[in-house]
Amino acid sequence: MDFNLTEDRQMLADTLTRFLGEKYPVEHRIKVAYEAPYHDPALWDQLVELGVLYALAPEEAGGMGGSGFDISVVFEALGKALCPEPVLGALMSSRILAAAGADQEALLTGATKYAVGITEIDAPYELDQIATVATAKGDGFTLSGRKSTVYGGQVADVVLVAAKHGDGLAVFAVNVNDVNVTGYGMMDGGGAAEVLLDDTLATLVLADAAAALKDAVNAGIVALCAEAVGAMDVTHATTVDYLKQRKQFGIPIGKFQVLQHRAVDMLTEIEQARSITIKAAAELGGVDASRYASMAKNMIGRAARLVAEESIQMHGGIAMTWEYAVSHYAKRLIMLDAQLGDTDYHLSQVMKGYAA
Amino acid sequence: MDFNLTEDRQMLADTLTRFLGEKYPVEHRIKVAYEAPYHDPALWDQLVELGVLYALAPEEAGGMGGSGFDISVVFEALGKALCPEPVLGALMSSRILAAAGADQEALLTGATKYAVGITEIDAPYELDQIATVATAKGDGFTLSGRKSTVYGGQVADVVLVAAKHGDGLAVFAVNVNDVNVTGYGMMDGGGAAEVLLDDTLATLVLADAAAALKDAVNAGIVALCAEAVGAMDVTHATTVDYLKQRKQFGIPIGKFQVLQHRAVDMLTEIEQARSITIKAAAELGGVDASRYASMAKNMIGRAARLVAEESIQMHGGIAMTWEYAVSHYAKRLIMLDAQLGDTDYHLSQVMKGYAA
Amino acid sequence: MDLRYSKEDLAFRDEVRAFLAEHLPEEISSAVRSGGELTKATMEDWHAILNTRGWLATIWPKEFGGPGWSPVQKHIFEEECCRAYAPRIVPFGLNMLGPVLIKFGSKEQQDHYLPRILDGTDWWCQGYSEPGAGSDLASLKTRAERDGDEWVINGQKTWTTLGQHADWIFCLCRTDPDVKQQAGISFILVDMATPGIEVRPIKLIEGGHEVNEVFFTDVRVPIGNLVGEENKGWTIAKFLLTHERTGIAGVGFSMQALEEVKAIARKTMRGGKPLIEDPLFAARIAQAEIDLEAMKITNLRMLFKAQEQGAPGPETSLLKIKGTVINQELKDLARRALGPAAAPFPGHVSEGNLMFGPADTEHNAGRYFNNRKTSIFGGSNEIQRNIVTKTMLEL
Amino acid sequence: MDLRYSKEDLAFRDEVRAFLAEHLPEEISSAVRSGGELTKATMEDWHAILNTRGWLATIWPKEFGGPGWSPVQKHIFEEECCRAYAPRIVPFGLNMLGPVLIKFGSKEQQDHYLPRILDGTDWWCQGYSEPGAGSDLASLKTRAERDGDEWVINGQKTWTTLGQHADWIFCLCRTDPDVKQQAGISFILVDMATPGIEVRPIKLIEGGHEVNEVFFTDVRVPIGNLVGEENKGWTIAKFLLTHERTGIAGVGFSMQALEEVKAIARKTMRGGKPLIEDPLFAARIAQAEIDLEAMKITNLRMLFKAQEQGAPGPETSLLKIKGTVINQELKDLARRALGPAAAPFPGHVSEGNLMFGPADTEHNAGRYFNNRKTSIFGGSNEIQRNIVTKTMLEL
Repeated sequence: MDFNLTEDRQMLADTLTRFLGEKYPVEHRIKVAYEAPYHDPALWDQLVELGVLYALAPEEAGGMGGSGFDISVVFEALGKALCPEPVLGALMSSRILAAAGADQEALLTGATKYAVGITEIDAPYELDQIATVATAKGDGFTLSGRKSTVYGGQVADVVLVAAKHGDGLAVFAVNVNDVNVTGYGMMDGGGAAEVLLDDTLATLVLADAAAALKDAVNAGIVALCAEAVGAMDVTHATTVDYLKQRKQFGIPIGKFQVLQHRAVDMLTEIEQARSITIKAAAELGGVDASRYASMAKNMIGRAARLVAEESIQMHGGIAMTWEYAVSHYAKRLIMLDAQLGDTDYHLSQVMKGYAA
Repeated sequence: MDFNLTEDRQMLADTLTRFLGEKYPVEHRIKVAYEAPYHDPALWDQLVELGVLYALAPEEAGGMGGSGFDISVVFEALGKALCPEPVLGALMSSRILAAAGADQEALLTGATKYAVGITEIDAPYELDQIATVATAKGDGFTLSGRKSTVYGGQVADVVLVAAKHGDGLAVFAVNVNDVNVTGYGMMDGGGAAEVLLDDTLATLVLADAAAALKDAVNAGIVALCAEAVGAMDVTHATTVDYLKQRKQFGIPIGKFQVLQHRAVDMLTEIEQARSITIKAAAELGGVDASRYASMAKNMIGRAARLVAEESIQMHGGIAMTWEYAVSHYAKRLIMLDAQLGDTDYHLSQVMKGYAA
Repeated sequence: MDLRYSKEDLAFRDEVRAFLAEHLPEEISSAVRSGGELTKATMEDWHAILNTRGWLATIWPKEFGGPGWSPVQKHIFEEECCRAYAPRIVPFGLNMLGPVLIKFGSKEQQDHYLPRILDGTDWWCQGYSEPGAGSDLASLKTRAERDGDEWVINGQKTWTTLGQHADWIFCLCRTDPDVKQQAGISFILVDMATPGIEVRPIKLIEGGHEVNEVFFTDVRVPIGNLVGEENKGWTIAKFLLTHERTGIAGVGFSMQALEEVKAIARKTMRGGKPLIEDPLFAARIAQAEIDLEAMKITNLRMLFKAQEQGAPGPETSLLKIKGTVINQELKDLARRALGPAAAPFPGHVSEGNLMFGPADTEHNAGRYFNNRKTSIFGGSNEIQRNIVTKTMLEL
Repeated sequence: MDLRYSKEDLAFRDEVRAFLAEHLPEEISSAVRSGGELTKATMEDWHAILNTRGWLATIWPKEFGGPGWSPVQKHIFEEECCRAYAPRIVPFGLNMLGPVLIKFGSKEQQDHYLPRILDGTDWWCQGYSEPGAGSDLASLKTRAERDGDEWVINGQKTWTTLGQHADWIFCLCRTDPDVKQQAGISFILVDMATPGIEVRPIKLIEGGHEVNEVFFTDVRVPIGNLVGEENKGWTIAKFLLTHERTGIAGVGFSMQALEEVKAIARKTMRGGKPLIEDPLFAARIAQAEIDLEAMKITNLRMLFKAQEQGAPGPETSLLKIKGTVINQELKDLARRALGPAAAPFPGHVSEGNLMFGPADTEHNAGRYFNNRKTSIFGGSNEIQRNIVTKTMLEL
């Protein structure tokens, strides 16, 4: 048993945190996250240069990491800085490409930006409800359907699309030049796209892709949970700091016992969220990966809502303003619940085992 | 719109509260509620003399009340005093007898004690799962099955039993001398009985009794909710009083803001519980009676748990003791959730309307 | 005990309902329904429609142009307006300054300002909060110094709602810096066109512009703009804080929100079925609906008490606390029901370019975030709990 | 980062598991499983079995008869004991007084008392709390006055767990009434057979007898029964409060409780189906299970930190707070799952007279009520939050 990071991972965490702290102050984040292209292309290049994408892929796929803990280290640092760069799509694509045994050098070097198209408006979280369908055409395939909130899709070069293929699911690569892509910014910053597939030409990446998709989703969940933990840490620290500085009726509001206890309860939930994220990271790739990913995403959903809402409330008006960083942390914490399965969806997944 | 009680009801409330306050101090309650026969026969007689049972029955059945507000006035007073007398069984029986057009003088005069046998161990809350079955035999009927937690059954003369009869439900009267009745005391004081029916002779009271049973249950729910409101009022007041008196670190613990705010939150939920109980009482007998009864029982279940648990916690050790009245109020508040449908059951009933 | 409206009240309800059906323009109610920000023109148009009917200054006495309604009638009017998705009446002139002038203003002030509020000549805003003085008004710092026939005002106000539209602002200013706390504060009316006033927008969490900072640099207003006595502004502030809190539970708005949640949950698919058939989500709705049904009665109970006793009691703090919690929960459910469809920034994706979920839900996430304010402003829920602690629990 | 036990730890776990399988008598584990009160004999028998193996004084150093385990080994041992439904070790002699004597006691005291704790000669209880001094030990009033070679003790202790079985009690007494607060308190050992001691049972909410009041009237004990320095008892009290808190999250007991909830929910019928198939109830279980899974890791993280740093930090307060909340929630679920079947008073209805639900659940409601104590004693959750506020948030 050892809860210390390996030296390599600790170094990655430190480097990334320092880098983002220096190059990416929150004012800059707020600026770039809400204006097209909804991220900072220069920063993206620098993150790639730092080796962030290599850290997310295993050696056999050309990377230098790829375990649950590699993922959580990277995303916790991204979460602390509220970074809207399209790393999630790269991570999930990388895992699918690895499962397919496909070359991913273009992804890892940042030469090609990948996004994943899984979510549909009527199947926001459930792989088995995907309606997008693949049809064989000549040597290749065409896809029809609609993929929603493709994160990073507003700047992607290639979208890996999950579609029905025969009795199962397969993954196809779609070049954004061949398809109707509408990019947009999001409530919590960063960008996504609607991808309208209408007999769109596509290349088969992986047939029988259900397991690989589930693994990519689980990896994405570990990433989102770690991102949330990083964002919650900053939000909580900022709130406690504010409690020390802000005075009301002549004394720092941090002297009010009600706010103290609520700050403690937030801390408790953050530590619990950190724990279950560690567990999900440890189990990623194993037989219980989905179970623990569901547990983690459920707990993160609850903790993140508590932290977001309580931080705003305990700040009073100031955290309701665009200028104050906490408002953006709060938005991210709330909105990530709807990525890759929300609180209730994942609770239901955990419950499924009980009836047996 | 008028939220004042009528003069008659106000008088009944005052009389009953004064009577119970004088004749039935909490020490006495604790004594009689946990020792066979798990109530105070002398007190029962006095309650009957005061006209409590008449207040629960409408004029056409020989009573002098019987509306939702009559019921809530009586049970709120009983709840304040934590009274374990078997009034609930009398109320529900009275409504069934009234629906059957049967004479109920013996019930109203207290000459015969009635209890209702609806609950079964595998059908604790759902009328449509009742397994007890009636078989015609000669001019009469026999019943087979098992009725559980028949409240007041430990001292009843007659049990009105709900049983399957043909395609529907019917109610039969069973004389306790004809049947295996095991009485016992309950965790929260008061008594109940297991009633084992094994080809037991029974008299048909009402065929096609589903509607009458539902009405009796709804009336019982109004009663339980009002009882809980009365008990919550006392529990909250006792707790606030304790906060004023008990000192820690040299100051009254009521000066700690955390306890203040929690006491306010309890008060808020109690007022909400009172409101929904008023609504359920107003709707009793009408087309929406079941809907509002379910709403009330759900909210009472949540509020009562909060009040019970917070009162114990805010008292510290003292409310964990048998000697201190709050422990008994807390037990009653918790245990009444399992009477006539618990929090989740009634939430589900409210949800049923949504799918349509 | 009788929860029903009287025959007269029912007749009044029908009258209001008929009026709204006939006179509330469809473009106004759809703007309200969509949940975006209303334009100044929309709000003014609606005020004018109500004013024509004599129903604009709902809480003013008849002799000043109010309809002379009982608390129950006011409640019914608000309920029906919510039901019809009418805009809220902008409260600063009508529900705040109006009653203040009626109680504390001079005859000249009443004669001059009240008609201009009614006919929409003057749009008022409120100058109470300051940076560093939120729930704690007594510590406010904006100074008004007397210089001959004028007040010279210096300082800063914040959270000035709809100040960007305002012609006038009523301010609490410190007129005697040497006395403590609440003493030494005066209530002064200021024309926003006076030199030295600068209004800066505050962008809110969801990107909207509804509040502002207002800066005062040597702003000179006539002595006669003082309302009530000099240094007695606190009396007016207190009057306003306890006045007219019957609508504070926001029941009508929560009923709108509940209706919306159900509508979204019927349209949204999860696991191949409408979300409303998902037991976990349905349970969340049901719990909120039960809380709201209870709140309806709690609200009526307080209203009845106010009507009987002539003034609302400290129980209104309970309405504020629970009312905002219920409303915020419902806004959370709407956002939660939409799932990823709530993600786009409002205006980015709409029926015009790409159909993305129900188009009338584009403001949903924004409204969830914006509504977090309701438990903060007007005395935060923490302040309300402090009030109940002192007044009702006597701790 | 590695969440797995080392090979050595796994081997140790297997050893413990095998020992329990062989030596934990079935009648003892069923008594634990049933949830009723254990008899003194049962607890003593189990202590003796562990002592034979050298596993009784799990936190004593080897030289005093402890097994010399690492924090992880102690954790594994506790985990396995819970898994096997072994009784908890009665902590007063073994986990409280033992470490105190080892750190603060004289050689004579160690030589005399420690072996008697191990072999069960002396059953100890704790004399800390007093009426009026619960979480606030500094205000305690029980006086010990020196009279020649004796202490003369007068006062009252309360919440003395299992005091009805005790041969000895260790007490905090005020030995200098003139100094403030924590100063002037001493730690004194008292033979319960001394004249002037009276033990009165306190009946608890569910009807059980596990705590007592202990009254001292001119109780005379030898001067040599003082542990450590006179007037420095507070140092010992603090040592005990922060010592050995690794098991404080109660994870093993919550795992038992979770297993029980699931078992009940599989047996209980609702709407014609097992309760565990009811989505609302299953959701309640799932949420508690997730919290517990997280708590397992939080617990291990704190354990790892304690092992690395040699002492548990203030984070253990978080374990206490959340650990008790989870455990209490699970006890609530068990009672809730039983529904009306939880109503009878324990002992009133059992398989002997009438089958009433699963017979092994008769203590369920009682345990729910009894367990409310866990968030009150040992420093209430409110006190724990105050501690975290000061130490971790520095507010």
